[in-house]
Amino acid sequence: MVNPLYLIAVFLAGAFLVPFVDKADRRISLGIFYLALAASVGLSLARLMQADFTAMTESQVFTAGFGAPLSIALGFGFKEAILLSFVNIMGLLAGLYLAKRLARESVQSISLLLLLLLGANGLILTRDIFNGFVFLEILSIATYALIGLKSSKNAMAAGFKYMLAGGLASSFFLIGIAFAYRYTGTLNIDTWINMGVLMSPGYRIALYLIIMAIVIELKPFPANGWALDVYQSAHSGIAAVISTINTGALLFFFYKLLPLLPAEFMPLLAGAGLISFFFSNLVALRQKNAGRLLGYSSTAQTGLIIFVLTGLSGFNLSQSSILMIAAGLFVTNFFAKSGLFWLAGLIKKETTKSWSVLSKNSLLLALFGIFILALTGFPPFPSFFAKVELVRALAGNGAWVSLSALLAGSLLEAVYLLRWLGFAVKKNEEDALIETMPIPKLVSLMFGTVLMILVSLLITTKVYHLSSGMMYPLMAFLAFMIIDFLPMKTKGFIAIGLIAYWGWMFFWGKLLGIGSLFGIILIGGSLVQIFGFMHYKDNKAGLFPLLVMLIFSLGNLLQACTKLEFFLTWEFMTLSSYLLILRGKHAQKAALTYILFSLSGAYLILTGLVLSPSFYHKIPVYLLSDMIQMGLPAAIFLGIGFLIKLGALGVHIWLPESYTEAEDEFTSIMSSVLSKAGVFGLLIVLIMAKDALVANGLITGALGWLGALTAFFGALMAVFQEDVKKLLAYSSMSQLGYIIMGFALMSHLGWVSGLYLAFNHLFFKALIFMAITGVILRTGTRNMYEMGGLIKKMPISFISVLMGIIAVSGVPPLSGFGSKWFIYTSLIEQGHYFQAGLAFFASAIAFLYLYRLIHTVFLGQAKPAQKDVKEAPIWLIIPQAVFIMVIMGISMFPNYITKPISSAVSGFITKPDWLSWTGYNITLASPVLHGNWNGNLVMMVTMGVFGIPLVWLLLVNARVQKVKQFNIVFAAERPDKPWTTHFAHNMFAHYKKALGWLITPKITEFWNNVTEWTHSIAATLSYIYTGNGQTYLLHIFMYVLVIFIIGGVR
Amino acid sequence: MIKYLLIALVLIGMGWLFLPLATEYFTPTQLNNLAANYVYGSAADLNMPNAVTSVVVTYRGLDTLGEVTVLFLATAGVGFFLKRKNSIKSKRRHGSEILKSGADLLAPLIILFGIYIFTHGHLTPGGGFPGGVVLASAFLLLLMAQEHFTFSHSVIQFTESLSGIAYVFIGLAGLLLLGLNHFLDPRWLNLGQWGKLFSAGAVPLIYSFIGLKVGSEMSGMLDSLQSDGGDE
Amino acid sequence: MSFATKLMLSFLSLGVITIWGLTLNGIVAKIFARVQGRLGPPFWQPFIDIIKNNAKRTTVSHGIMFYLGPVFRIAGGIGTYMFIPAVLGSVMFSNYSVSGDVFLVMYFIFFGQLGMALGAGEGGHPYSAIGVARGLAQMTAFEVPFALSVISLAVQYHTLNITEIVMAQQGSILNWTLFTNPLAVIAAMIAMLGMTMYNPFSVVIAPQETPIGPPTEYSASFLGLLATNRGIFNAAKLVLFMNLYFGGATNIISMLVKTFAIYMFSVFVGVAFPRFKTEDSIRFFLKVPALLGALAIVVWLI
Amino acid sequence: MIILIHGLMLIIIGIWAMLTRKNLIRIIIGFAIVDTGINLVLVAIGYIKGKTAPIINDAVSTAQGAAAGMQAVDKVVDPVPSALVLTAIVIGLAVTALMLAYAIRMHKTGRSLNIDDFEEQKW
Amino acid sequence: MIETILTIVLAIISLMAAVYAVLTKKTLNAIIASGIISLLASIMFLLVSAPDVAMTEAAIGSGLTTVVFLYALKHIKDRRSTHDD
Repeated sequence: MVNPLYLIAVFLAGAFLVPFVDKADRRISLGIFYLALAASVGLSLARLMQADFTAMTESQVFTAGFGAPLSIALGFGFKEAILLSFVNIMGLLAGLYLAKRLARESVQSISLLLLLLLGANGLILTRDIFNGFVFLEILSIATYALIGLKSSKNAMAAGFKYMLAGGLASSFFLIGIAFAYRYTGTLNIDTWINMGVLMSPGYRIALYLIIMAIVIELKPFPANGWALDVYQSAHSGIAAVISTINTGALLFFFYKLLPLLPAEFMPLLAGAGLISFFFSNLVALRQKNAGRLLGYSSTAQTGLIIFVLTGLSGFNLSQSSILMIAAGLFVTNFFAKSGLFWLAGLIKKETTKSWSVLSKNSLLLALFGIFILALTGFPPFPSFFAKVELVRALAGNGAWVSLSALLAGSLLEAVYLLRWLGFAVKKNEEDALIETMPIPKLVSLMFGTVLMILVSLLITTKVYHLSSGMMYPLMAFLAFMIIDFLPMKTKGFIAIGLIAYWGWMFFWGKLLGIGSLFGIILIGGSLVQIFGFMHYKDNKAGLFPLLVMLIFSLGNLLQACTKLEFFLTWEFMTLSSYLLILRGKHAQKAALTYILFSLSGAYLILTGLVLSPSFYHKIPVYLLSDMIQMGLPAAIFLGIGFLIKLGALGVHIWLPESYTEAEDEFTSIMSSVLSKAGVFGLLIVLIMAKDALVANGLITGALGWLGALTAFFGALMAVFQEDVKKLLAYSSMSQLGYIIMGFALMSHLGWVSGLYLAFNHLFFKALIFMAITGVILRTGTRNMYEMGGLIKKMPISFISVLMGIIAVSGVPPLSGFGSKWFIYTSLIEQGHYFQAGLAFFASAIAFLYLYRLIHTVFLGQAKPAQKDVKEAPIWLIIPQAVFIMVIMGISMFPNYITKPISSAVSGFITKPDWLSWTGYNITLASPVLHGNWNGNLVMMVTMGVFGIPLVWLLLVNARVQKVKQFNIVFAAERPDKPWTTHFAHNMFAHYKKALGWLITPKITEFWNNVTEWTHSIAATLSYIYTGNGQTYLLHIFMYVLVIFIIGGVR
Repeated sequence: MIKYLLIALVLIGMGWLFLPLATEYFTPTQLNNLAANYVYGSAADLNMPNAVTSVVVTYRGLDTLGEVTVLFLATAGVGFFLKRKNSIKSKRRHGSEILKSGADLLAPLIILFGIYIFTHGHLTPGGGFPGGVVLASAFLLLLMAQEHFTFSHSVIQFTESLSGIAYVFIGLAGLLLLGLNHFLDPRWLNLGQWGKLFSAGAVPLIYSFIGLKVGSEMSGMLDSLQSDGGDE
Repeated sequence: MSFATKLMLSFLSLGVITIWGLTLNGIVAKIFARVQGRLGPPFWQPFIDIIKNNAKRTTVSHGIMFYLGPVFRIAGGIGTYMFIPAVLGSVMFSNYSVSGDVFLVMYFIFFGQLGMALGAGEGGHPYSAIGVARGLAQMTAFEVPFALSVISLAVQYHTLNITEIVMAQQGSILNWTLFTNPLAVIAAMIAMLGMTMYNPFSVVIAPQETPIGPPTEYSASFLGLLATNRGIFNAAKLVLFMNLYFGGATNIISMLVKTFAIYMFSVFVGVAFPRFKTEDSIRFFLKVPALLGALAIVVWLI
Repeated sequence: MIILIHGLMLIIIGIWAMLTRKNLIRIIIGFAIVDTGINLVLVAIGYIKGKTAPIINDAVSTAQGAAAGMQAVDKVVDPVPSALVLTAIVIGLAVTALMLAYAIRMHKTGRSLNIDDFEEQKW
Repeated sequence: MIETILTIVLAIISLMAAVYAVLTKKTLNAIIASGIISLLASIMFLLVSAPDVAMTEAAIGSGLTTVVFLYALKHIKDRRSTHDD
């Protein structure tokens, strides 16, 4: 066994030696410094490699040749070894980061850094409370001194405040130790633990003082003003050390002391941790200074870990799984936070907004993104798994208050972190390139990042045993990152080939029932649309990795067998789609809204998954769904989560914005494919909660009305849009409303209609979006009134849109009518007459926006600005052609799609006898409703009645004379300005007069108010941080006393 | 106003928090188990009359190592703050003639006394820390008395570094010579005769290095403090 | 029955309805003229117009969609008719109604309108777009009472199949929907006023009344097709209403009489009322008739 | 007992100074007083009435080793608090010195010793 | 008995010194008062049979700490006189 004392000796000898040899040359002292750091890393890793980790006591080392209570014992077990490896590696990286600074500073700084590490190492190793105090002091004093590395007034003030707080904490600690010794007669933690908890009030106060001292050192809200100042003004290298090494050592010490405490302390500490987590994140919302923001985030994370360590003890959870959760959170924060501090030091920008300089440096931007996403808790980073497990523990034990605080806090955290990411992505012309990039700093950053990713992957595969298939999205992402330098078309074909192969190998013929349907939608639908991206000449860096990751995760939704796999994949999907939206030129705000709603949805889904019965089987989720039935609460959580993804009314705010601002080709995928993931989820929930939902009825009723209202308001809002993408976005929302309506019926016909519409929506919406993408590409605008008369320039796009709108509106003979027919008949059949009425109204309104779409863009007067517009590139035409063919096909031969859907649905709800197919005729002969639809015959008749007049016209009208654009008579003159004669802007003004009152943005207002209120609460709360050191002291005292009184420790 | 009210409340609250500690107090009549073991072991195992020293240097030697480190840290910190580059010596006031000659006379005596204190730490009260401070006080005296007294930084640093390293190595010697659990075990040297200067194993050696280290650290700290912080 | 026979019979049926539709238009024009104190054209005037228009040799086109607009229009008219069984029990007049139910008809009505709107749109004349915008807006509104009324029928008759609806109304005049479900009929008839675009809901065609706009853009055989369609389309809608609300027809005579009567209803209302603004007509449709339609459903639920 | 209470009172007085004085040096003095108080408390805890210092006299110790230890156990006070206090005193000095160094630097950069003048970072 | 009385007297003096240190206007006096507190404390340590602690407290607590305080004060005074206003 590696003796931990070597670690101590290495640091000490290094620290003592350095000032001495420095007389000769600074290079020697730096050499010793790095040697010591490397040795410490080696020692801790060597310990980690040893396999003799057995019981706790057996990995203890004593000093002075005496046994435990007499001498000081050091524990160097598995936990210590891991933590020390991290801490010492971080020490090395921090030393590297500070290399330049240390070469310039006086020699003491080198010793100080070594001793800081000594303190941290000792604090982690020691099993003696007073020895812990000594190492704590070493750690703190070294930190205090190193804060002085930056000699600005603010850094000084911050350091002093830190000293006051730290000094106070050590005073509490010492008093506590004194009395604890008085009651127990020992200082050894293990002996002490074995003694059990004494019942004397004095003893409890002593324990309370000890634990509060550590808690204060861990910077809990609101007694942490001093810490924030330090994070804000200390040298970024030191701030990184404080937030990683110091916090890590203290947390571990805190963890060591926990067994000493009486059980009543636990909820107190847990509450304190959770409050710290939630409120730090809340106050951080309005923080503009990057360093301080990181400080808030740091304290929040620490609070959460405190909560995990203490709050879960009451539940039926093994100690190791609690530790695993804490470790997951810690490790992520450890690397990501240090990375962020280092980045801050590298780019030297104070406000978060000015981080837009990163947009010019893709490497740093990528690192920044990784850190932010890791902190937010996205897979594959350990914090993701930790949060999943945490939610599982909380929800599984009905700790609803804690759970909501946790999730709300996480959401707030996501707000400010991702907003920051948005700032960084935003291109700002004024920003200069970051020129000076010291190699050591960069090396630390890179190495830290690589390490974080490695650790993440290690945890993902070793601890959570995820099948390799589940990591395909990530692998695909990395693979495409590597080949990202290739030209677009090459990458595109590789992507198509890869996905096609993957689909063929893993999905074709292997999926059953609804799985195969969604396989076609999710994989097939996106496969075709990849062509659309290939028209770009420039090498759109980062696009394909994310796109491929998205498609793989969509496919994996169908492969997921366990709850964890499902949620992991779901988060991969959310993540990649968020980043893809963020690629849009002005998409920062929209992407933020998107990810916030998505995350809220994801949290609800997670909660719902926890509540639902476990599905640890080796069969994909969708197949299992019929075998397992979940209760209503789980179904409600899951349902709301998926409805957010669908953009149902009330939570639709993200939808128009992000659809509009995302890159045009991607909007097409979002609308046609990505939204179907939500459809898939919703359907799964309905299947799995079928029994409960059918028994209740109220919920599905409400769901149906929600769908109807979504359909209606979506359509109505689409009518009044000037922005073509926004119009289509609202149209998508409306269409999804119909799907919800169909599903809510909980009948065979209803689900068939929902699924059928899902299919149709994929084809026609992708078709329209692809065509419109071409239009936007060529015209350079999204405002419809700036276009006009494009039919002559872009005839193929026109045909696509024409086909599309006929299909969307439900006009026979195209397949859109089929979906309308299914919806209405299923609604009426189930007696939802008024929903059917509202749906009818909505689909009538659809004509308004569809006409507007095609008229203002393609018809009417052409604009001179678009005189030289060409047809869309072939790459955009290819998917359109495919989709047109598909639409024509399923319109002519609807059986090929309706029958499989029906048989898939009949796996869950038996097909009623009265629904039958004869030839291409679908007959409905239910006792309450008869009806039929023969798509094939309708097509034939329509072609006939269309063909005959056409032939006639061609015969009698042989010599038709083409006329120019302005050959019309308007107000008794020939117009010559297209914009006066193109009726486009505010086209439905009269409609607005009649029904505009319905779309006053009440919901948007509501969400704005929520945002505003949160921000003003944050502002009010932040006023406790007056900046005065004495006030902070007062806070600490009050914090200690208030918890004392609330907890009734006496 | 509210602030003062709060402060008053905090003070009362702290008193209230401490109250049980005082009221529950009773003077014990017997040593607890651990202390008894220490006192017994001091004589039986370590051959050391001063039980406090045996606790400080041997049983809880790691604490003391840490303590020395803390002091080193403080010195380094103070030096780091106050002796930035291009520090200029501030003018010191002349010490009076009496002080000068007194200092010249006393300083060696004081140093000798200091050495006595830390070498006899295992026998009598005192030890490395007071001894070191006494050494530093001689230095202080010289500093005050003589205008141009500059104690060589190299000497201070040399002593400081070397004694520190020596301390660590003595500790390691225990580890290497006696085994895994014997860091800072003084028994690798002969325990010697009861009550003699060279007894109790390496304890006098350790305490001497502690004394030297504390003395040089304190001197260094005083030196940094008296020098002007160096204006930028 | 062979495909060819059916085709022949459908052509015959179409011929009958075309002639009847054009005649009705002629009669109505005459009535309007008389009410307004004019002599008016003869009732065969539409026929003359059509022949004349088709005989013209020159015309202008603004582009392919402009060209196809009238084709869409008349295809919509013919198609609508083709999907409705005009006379119960008659093979000839059953057309291709097996293709679908009443929803198919309701949606196919849009086919022609949409195509026409697109064709007119390509003409580049702002008034066509304005007219379309108004027409569509008004359409969304009158569809609501109409749809509710049809749903009410579905509740009442348990079917969406037109033939079945007609059959359910046989036996006595009291079995007509007009008497069994008067609320639905009122709602639907008001909706029909909007559909036919006579007063008070004629603001849609207002842009066409000035001597510019689509009618002047379209000339010759285009106009001929449009005029033919006016006959067919009107008649088709009348037949639909007859089937749904007035007991249908068991023979061709009753079909002619009933459609004439229904047409006259809208004409007389049109003559008697002034014109609504678009937003007013929207509000109107969404208030009284929609409420009546809803009531019709509620009544049948109870 | 008296020393224990005295120590606790000193701690509270020190806290009072830390919370009310505006001058940095005075705050540090408050801190030093708290330290002294803690030391008193610690030593008081180790005291056993009527016992001597934990130094085994020559008188008892002529017999080597174990016997002397056995006898001494009943006669001396607890050496552990003393050992702890030794450490605490040194650490207290270290912290005080560093605080003072901070104060000096702050006075240099901020031209003030008033803690209220160092409130630039807040919220 | 005599020890108890002595302890009480010392304690009272020490508390008075502490209050004085808090309340006095002059920083120098406060420093000296705190030195006195330490000195009194070291006497008390002697009274409770802790000579090691007493020596250390006398040397470090009351001696060195006070010196360090005084140096710091001198620094600040120097600066005031040079830079001041």
